[in-house]
Amino acid sequence: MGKRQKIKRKLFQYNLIPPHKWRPAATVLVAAIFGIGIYLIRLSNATSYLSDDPQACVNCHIMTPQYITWTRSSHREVAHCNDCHVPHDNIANKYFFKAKDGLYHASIFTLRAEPQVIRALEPSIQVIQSNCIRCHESQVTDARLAGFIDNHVGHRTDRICWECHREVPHGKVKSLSSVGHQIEPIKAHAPADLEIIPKWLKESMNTSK
Amino acid sequence: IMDRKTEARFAYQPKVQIDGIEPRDSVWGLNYPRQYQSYMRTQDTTFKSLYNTSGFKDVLADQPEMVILWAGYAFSKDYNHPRGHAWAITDVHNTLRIGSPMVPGDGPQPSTCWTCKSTDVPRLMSELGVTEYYSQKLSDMGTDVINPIGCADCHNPQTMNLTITRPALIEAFEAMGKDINKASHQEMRSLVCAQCHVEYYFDRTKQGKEKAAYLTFPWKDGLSVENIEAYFDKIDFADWVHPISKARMLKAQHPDYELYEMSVHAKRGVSCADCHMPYKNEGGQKFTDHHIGSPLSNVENSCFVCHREKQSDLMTDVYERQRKVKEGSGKVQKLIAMAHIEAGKAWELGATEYQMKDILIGIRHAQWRWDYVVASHGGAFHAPLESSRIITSATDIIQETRIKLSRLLASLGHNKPVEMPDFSNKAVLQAYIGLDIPAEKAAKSKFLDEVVPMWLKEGKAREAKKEVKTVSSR
Amino acid sequence: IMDRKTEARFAYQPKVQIDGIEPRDSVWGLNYPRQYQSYMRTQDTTFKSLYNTSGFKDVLADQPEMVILWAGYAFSKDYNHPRGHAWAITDVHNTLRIGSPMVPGDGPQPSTCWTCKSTDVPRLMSELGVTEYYSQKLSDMGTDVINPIGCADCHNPQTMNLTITRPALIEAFEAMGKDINKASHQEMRSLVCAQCHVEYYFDRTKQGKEKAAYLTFPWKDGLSVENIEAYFDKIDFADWVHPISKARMLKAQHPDYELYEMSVHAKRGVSCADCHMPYKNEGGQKFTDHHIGSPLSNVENSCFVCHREKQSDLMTDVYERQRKVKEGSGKVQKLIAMAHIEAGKAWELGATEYQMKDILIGIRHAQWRWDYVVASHGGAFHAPLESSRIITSATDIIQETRIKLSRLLASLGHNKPVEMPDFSNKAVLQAYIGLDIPAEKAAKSKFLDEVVPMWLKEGKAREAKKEVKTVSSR
Ligand code: HEC
Ligand code: HEC
Ligand code: HEC
Ligand code: HEC
Ligand code: HEC
Ligand code: HEC
Ligand code: HEC
Ligand code: HEC
Ligand code: HEC
Ligand code: HEC
Ligand code: HEC
Ligand code: HEC
Ligand code: HEC
Ligand code: HEC
Ligand SMILES: [Ca+2]
Ligand SMILES: [Ca+2]
Repeated sequence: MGKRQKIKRKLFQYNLIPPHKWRPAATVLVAAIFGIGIYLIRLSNATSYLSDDPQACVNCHIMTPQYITWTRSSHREVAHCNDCHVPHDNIANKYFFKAKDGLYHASIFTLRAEPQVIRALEPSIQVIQSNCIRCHESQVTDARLAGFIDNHVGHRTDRICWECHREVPHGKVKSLSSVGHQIEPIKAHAPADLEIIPKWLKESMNTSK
Repeated sequence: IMDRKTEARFAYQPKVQIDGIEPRDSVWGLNYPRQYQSYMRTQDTTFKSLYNTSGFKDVLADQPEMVILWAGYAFSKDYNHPRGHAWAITDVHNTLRIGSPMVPGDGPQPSTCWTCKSTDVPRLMSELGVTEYYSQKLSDMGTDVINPIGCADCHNPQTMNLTITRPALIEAFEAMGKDINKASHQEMRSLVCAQCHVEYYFDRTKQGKEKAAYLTFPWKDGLSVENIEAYFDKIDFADWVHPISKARMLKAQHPDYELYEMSVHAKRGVSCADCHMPYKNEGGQKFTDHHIGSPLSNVENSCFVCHREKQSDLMTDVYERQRKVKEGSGKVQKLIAMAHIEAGKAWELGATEYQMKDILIGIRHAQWRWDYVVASHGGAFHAPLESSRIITSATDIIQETRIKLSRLLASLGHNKPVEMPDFSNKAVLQAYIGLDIPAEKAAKSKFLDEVVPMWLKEGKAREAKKEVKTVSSR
Repeated sequence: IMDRKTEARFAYQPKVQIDGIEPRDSVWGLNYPRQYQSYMRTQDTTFKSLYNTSGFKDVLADQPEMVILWAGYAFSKDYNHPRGHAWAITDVHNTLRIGSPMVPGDGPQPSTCWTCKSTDVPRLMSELGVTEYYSQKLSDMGTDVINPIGCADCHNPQTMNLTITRPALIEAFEAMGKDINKASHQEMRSLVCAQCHVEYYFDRTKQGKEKAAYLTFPWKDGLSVENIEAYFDKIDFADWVHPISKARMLKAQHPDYELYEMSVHAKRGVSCADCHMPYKNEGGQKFTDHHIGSPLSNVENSCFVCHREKQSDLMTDVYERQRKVKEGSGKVQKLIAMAHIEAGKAWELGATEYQMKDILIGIRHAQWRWDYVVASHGGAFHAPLESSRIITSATDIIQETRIKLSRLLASLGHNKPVEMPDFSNKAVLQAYIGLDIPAEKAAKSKFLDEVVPMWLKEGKAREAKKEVKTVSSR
């Protein structure tokens, strides 16, 4: 796909390609960074960020509360993290926002500088809000549905959706300690040979006793 | 980063280390007190909804004609609404269906009966081997099976992942050409239940395993009621032969998973745990509520996740569907009971095997279909339309059969309704089919006084020897 | 500000002023071109779904046993799937059910038949008075009724508000002790349809109005199939007496609204228009799509408003429900046909009125219930569980009746299955019940060639005299 092109274009756009005379040094540096980078990438499963798999986000345990509240929510079958947290107006913007956001999260996380209570920040609030509307546009603007909900038209415009819909999708209580144990096998942490059937049973069935 | 990963996996502080297969929930509970405490609430038998209850309602007293349907089979002695998982062992001890085996090896039921009742089962299977486990008597394992359904049935003790501990489900997937290891986590949230809440039969013809009552789910040709009926017809299986009608009968046991799979909730990806084990908030902690029971005791946590209707509307949604299905199933069960007695009359008047052939197949199929719907206590809500469709077909089959019967009876000189016993009294009907319930109850009482306490005592003594390793606090 | 408000109310520029009752859509269309153009698309007959179609499928050819069910009643001659509203008049002209009335006053059907077919009806009712309108022959109004269902049936011409133009619905509400003026706008979005898509009968006993075939909806005691059955039993009403079985029969006509009211969609406040008239976007303008037809031709606009499933999943949702209901209704209609013929045999062999009494009631009730489900072409999806429940009860009743019949037949010396005609051929069955379809078709062809063109010509000439006032542009 044009993903690589897009990155290149971005790099140019922000003058990130070094001038000629610095190139040898830069190459070494870049190579070194690349090496460590690849290691880090593998370790942290960064490749998964390019996907829409919600498991990508749970690579950070810090996201666990959000992940498991989402898996217990009505949006589980219909909206993945990126459907809400990444802009969907155009593809370039989507990956740009993702890169920016991801880098920011990653740094904070590695530096252990995350706040005790994570909250959606202003730019991401806007992204989420516009995503709610993106999916629910027909519902919230449809005159025919106004009949169901008193004043929805008025109310939906002067504030953010989850001021009312507080349980969508993470619920009200969202600290790490609030959600206990996450037992869904997260691909990043699960052993490669993870199996649903316990070893003793497999053996017993194989020996067909 | 490495550091934080470990941190993620052990955000909690384990108190004990769980080795091998640990049947005792109380041990797991030391590590997971919230789940344990909520699971213990399955002891609570007070909840009542319109049709179901945790209170162990006597189904035969409620709908006595079932006694006729199951004449010659243990279900005619005793059949109750289920109650919470905590009662699984007690209820096996108590039921007249297992008789009163005073010594090991006694009694009508095989060891296989324990399969869905206890965390001791995986332990025993791993110790004895699966086939050997299936090859004994229920009474042989009295001291071995003492812990009701619990953590070890659904969880991997190391990772707490959901796991399948019952071979029958794995084999049923294999028979369908599927690999259960490929199940998603969301599917697992139903499949752990499908270990037990499914139709089954005992295969006594498995090659090289002829001594075993090998627990088998008849799913090879598909999960629909017609598929399974055809499967049983093909292998000419019968659970028993009905003493009155002489029909070769099938018993359907709780096909909860199979019927549920036909529903719109299943099609939309909803799992059993979504409704029966919703998320719960306690002291700011969220966890899976392990108090498995009727979701109607807990509409706010269960249905409200997806539905924003009034609680009373959701309750009546359930009740309406149940009422509409039960209207038909309640009717057809009386018709099938009549057919058995009419068939009995035909034999009495000298009907031939040849004349009875189609009639007996009709009785077999109609009762199978009726039972499929009724034995699934949740089915009338889980899959109302599929349930109703099955009941329509059962009604058609049994009435077609009764038309044949009335022609046959007329040709044998009996051209009028056959006299029926009083369908409204369980005791009368049990006497009618030749059961001596007072005698069975007396024996049971002796068994419960003398044998069961000994089983439990010996079992506990055996367990006390197994040490529990505590984890030193970091 | 005032200015802008007016602007808001008249964002469109009315081109003509609509006075009184204007039956011609083309006139309304000058003011509301989008709604008009989409409504004109109800002429399109190309859409086909799995069971339904806009293509006017011949139901009797498809399921010939219905010919037996309706023997002695006009439906045995001709019965089709509906098509778009634009065809309402044409289809009345074409159907064998109205015969071929060559002169005014001829033919079997009353003027009441027109009630649900034309915008000329409110006009005629206001001119003649309601009772007088109901008191003529269909053929008396041939030149008067020429515009199919249209704007004037549902809209107030001044405000464009939804309105009820048919007295039967208003009277039915009164009979139930309700006031239709209290209906919410959302309810109106179904009630405009309930003017026509409902079960009805012609009351010829209305005090002081004995000459009228007074259109009545039998809702007084409730909308359920049992309520209406009890209502008809109480007033001892019969649409006709079946010539073979001699049962006093009921005909159920399209109880779309009644069945729909039993559904989960209705309980959640969804209206007919939500699915059958979804919003549509054209050139940045949103408007109600007036191309009323199967929502399956338009899943994106209709179901997607509330459901975010794949289109194919929503289609199979509909088809699965229809299949499950039709499995039972398809079966039971054959059984009822057999019962008619078996009853005929019993009469032939000398059965007495007394012996036949319960049997005839059984046939009446079973066929009524079956028809209630089948005549509602949308019912199998609208209210699948209620439909299935009704089919179960019809199956039970008819089979119970056939058991009685087989005993009776045996007592009359006929103890074996009764010979049946070939149920797979419409023409054969129509001959079997004594219809001369070729003759009827020949007469119809003459009627369509000679009478109908004259009706339409005269009607158009009459209309041409009515002037259309244009509104001067501001
Ligand atoms: C349906 C839309 C939606 C989906 C899907 C969704 N989120 Fe959110 N997310 C929100 C909203 C709304 C907020 C803001 C909540 C608030 O401020 O109370 C939020 C907030 C957050 C926050 C900030 C902390 C907090 O709880 O306020 C994190 C972290 C987060 N989401 C992660 C995720 C992850 C990881 C996933 C996928 C597993 C996900 N989200 C899926 C809508 C969504
Ligand atoms: C490398 C670890 C890591 C990963 C992976 C990660 N996050 Fe975060 N995320 C964090 C940290 C740390 C914070 C807290 C930042 C703060 O509030 O200062 C955070 C905060 C957030 C917030 C709230 C702050 C804001 O930007 O509004 C949202 C929303 C969020 N993450 C969504 C996601 C989504 C969606 C994904 C997956 C695509 C994801 N995160 C993956 C570490 C991570
Ligand atoms: C002032 C409070 C408020 C705000 C702001 C608000 N809503 Fe709502 N919304 C409601 C209420 C109240 C309901 C009806 C109750 C319900 O069904 O949960 C509702 C219902 C809905 C529904 C239908 C829910 C269902 O159960 O079918 C959707 C979808 C929805 N809102 C989306 C949105 C979106 C998207 C936004 C932001 C643009 C928004 N709402 C803003 C109060 C609000
Ligand atoms: C190891 C077997 C087994 C497993 C696994 C199992 N069940 Fe059960 N379940 C039973 C038995 C046996 C009973 C009846 C106990 C009794 O009545 O003594 C029962 C009873 C129930 C009841 C009735 C409770 C009441 O109060 O009326 C519900 C509901 C139920 N189970 C749901 C589930 C769900 C949901 C799952 C999966 C999350 C599940 N079960 C897993 C065997 C099992
Ligand atoms: C495949 C799993 C499975 C097997 C094998 C099984 N059961 Fe059960 N049993 C269940 C489930 C699930 C329930 C809950 C039933 C319900 O919802 O009606 C149950 C309920 C019961 C109950 C309590 C309800 C009642 O009817 O009183 C008893 C007692 C019982 N079983 C005895 C037995 C006996 C005896 C056998 C052997 C013949 C047996 N079970 C074999 C799964 C099983
Ligand atoms: C009938 C099956 C079943 C039994 C028995 C069972 N669990 Fe669970 N357990 C589940 C399911 C299903 C989940 C939800 C998994 C998910 O959503 O990821 C779960 C989740 C959990 C979790 C993860 C945290 C949470 O709350 O979601 C813990 C810890 C746990 N159970 C402990 C226990 C303990 C301790 C016992 C015994 C007292 C037990 N379980 C008995 C099925 C069971
Ligand atoms: C995890 C989500 C989820 C949960 C929990 C849930 N439902 Fe549903 N329910 C759905 C979906 C999805 C549909 C299908 C309708 C649709 O496609 O919008 C549905 C459909 C229904 C219907 C209409 C289907 C029918 O048979 O007529 C009823 C009634 C219903 N639910 C009641 C309940 C009740 C009662 C509960 C709690 C015991 C419940 N639901 C729990 C998601 C859920
Ligand atoms: C959409 C919600 C929902 C889902 C999903 C669901 N159930 Fe149920 N279940 C119910 C409701 C509601 C009842 C009826 C409870 C009542 O009548 O009190 C019920 C009843 C039952 C009962 C009978 C309980 C009793 O007391 O007799 C059993 C057993 C059961 N369900 C097991 C299951 C199993 C196993 C699955 C998955 C295969 C499942 N359920 C999936 C909502 C659900
Ligand atoms: C004045 C009476 C009348 C009203 C009002 C009316 N209908 Fe009809 N409808 C009919 C008749 C008559 C037909 C059959 C026409 C034919 O087949 O010739 C029909 C046909 C239909 C069809 C079948 C179309 C096809 O292509 O197969 C649908 C769907 C339908 N109507 C829905 C509705 C809905 C929805 C409403 C309300 C918004 C409504 N109708 C209002 C009388 C009416
Ligand atoms: C209460 C309203 C109403 C009355 C009165 C009524 N119809 Fe209809 N008619 C309808 C509706 C609605 C349809 C669409 C039927 C469907 O969905 O099957 C229809 C369809 C038809 C059709 C087209 C379908 C077919 O069967 O060929 C004809 C022709 C027809 N009606 C003739 C008549 C005749 C003749 C009478 C008088 C005996 C009559 N109608 C009385 C409402 C009515
Ligand atoms: C079978 C009933 C029916 C017929 C016939 C009908 N309409 Fe409508 N009409 C409706 C309904 C229902 C609505 C939606 C009302 C709402 O949602 O507020 C509507 C809405 C409208 C609106 C309001 C704007 C909009 O698009 O929602 C206009 C204008 C309109 N119709 C014009 C017409 C014209 C012109 C005709 C004739 C060509 C016509 N209608 C025929 C039922 C009908
Ligand atoms: C205006 C909203 C709306 C529209 C339009 C709508 N639905 Fe629904 N549908 C619902 C609601 C609400 C439920 C009930 C489930 C619930 O409570 O969440 C439901 C339930 C269902 C169910 C489950 C009920 C059952 O019988 O099993 C199916 C299937 C379904 N809808 C299909 C459709 C299809 C197909 C269409 C289009 C032809 C459609 N719906 C149009 C709102 C709607
Ligand atoms: C990717 C699309 C998507 C996004 C983004 C999204 N939703 Fe939804 N939402 C859905 C779908 C699909 C449903 C289920 C509706 C149905 O069953 O028809 C739903 C259901 C809902 C409901 C009703 C069910 C409930 O849980 O109460 C509400 C309210 C709602 N959404 C609000 C929001 C809000 C607020 C946001 C933003 C934070 C949001 N949605 C973002 C697709 C989305
Ligand atoms: C939830 C969506 C929904 C609602 C609400 C709804 N319908 Fe339907 N209707 C359907 C679907 C889907 C079909 C099946 C179409 C098919 O099979 O092609 C249908 C079929 C029909 C048909 C038969 C069309 C044909 O071609 O034979 C008629 C007539 C009809 N509906 C009238 C109504 C009336 C009147 C109402 C209100 C009382 C109503 N519908 C409400 C979805 C709906
Ligand atoms: Ca069985
Ligand atoms: Ca009628």
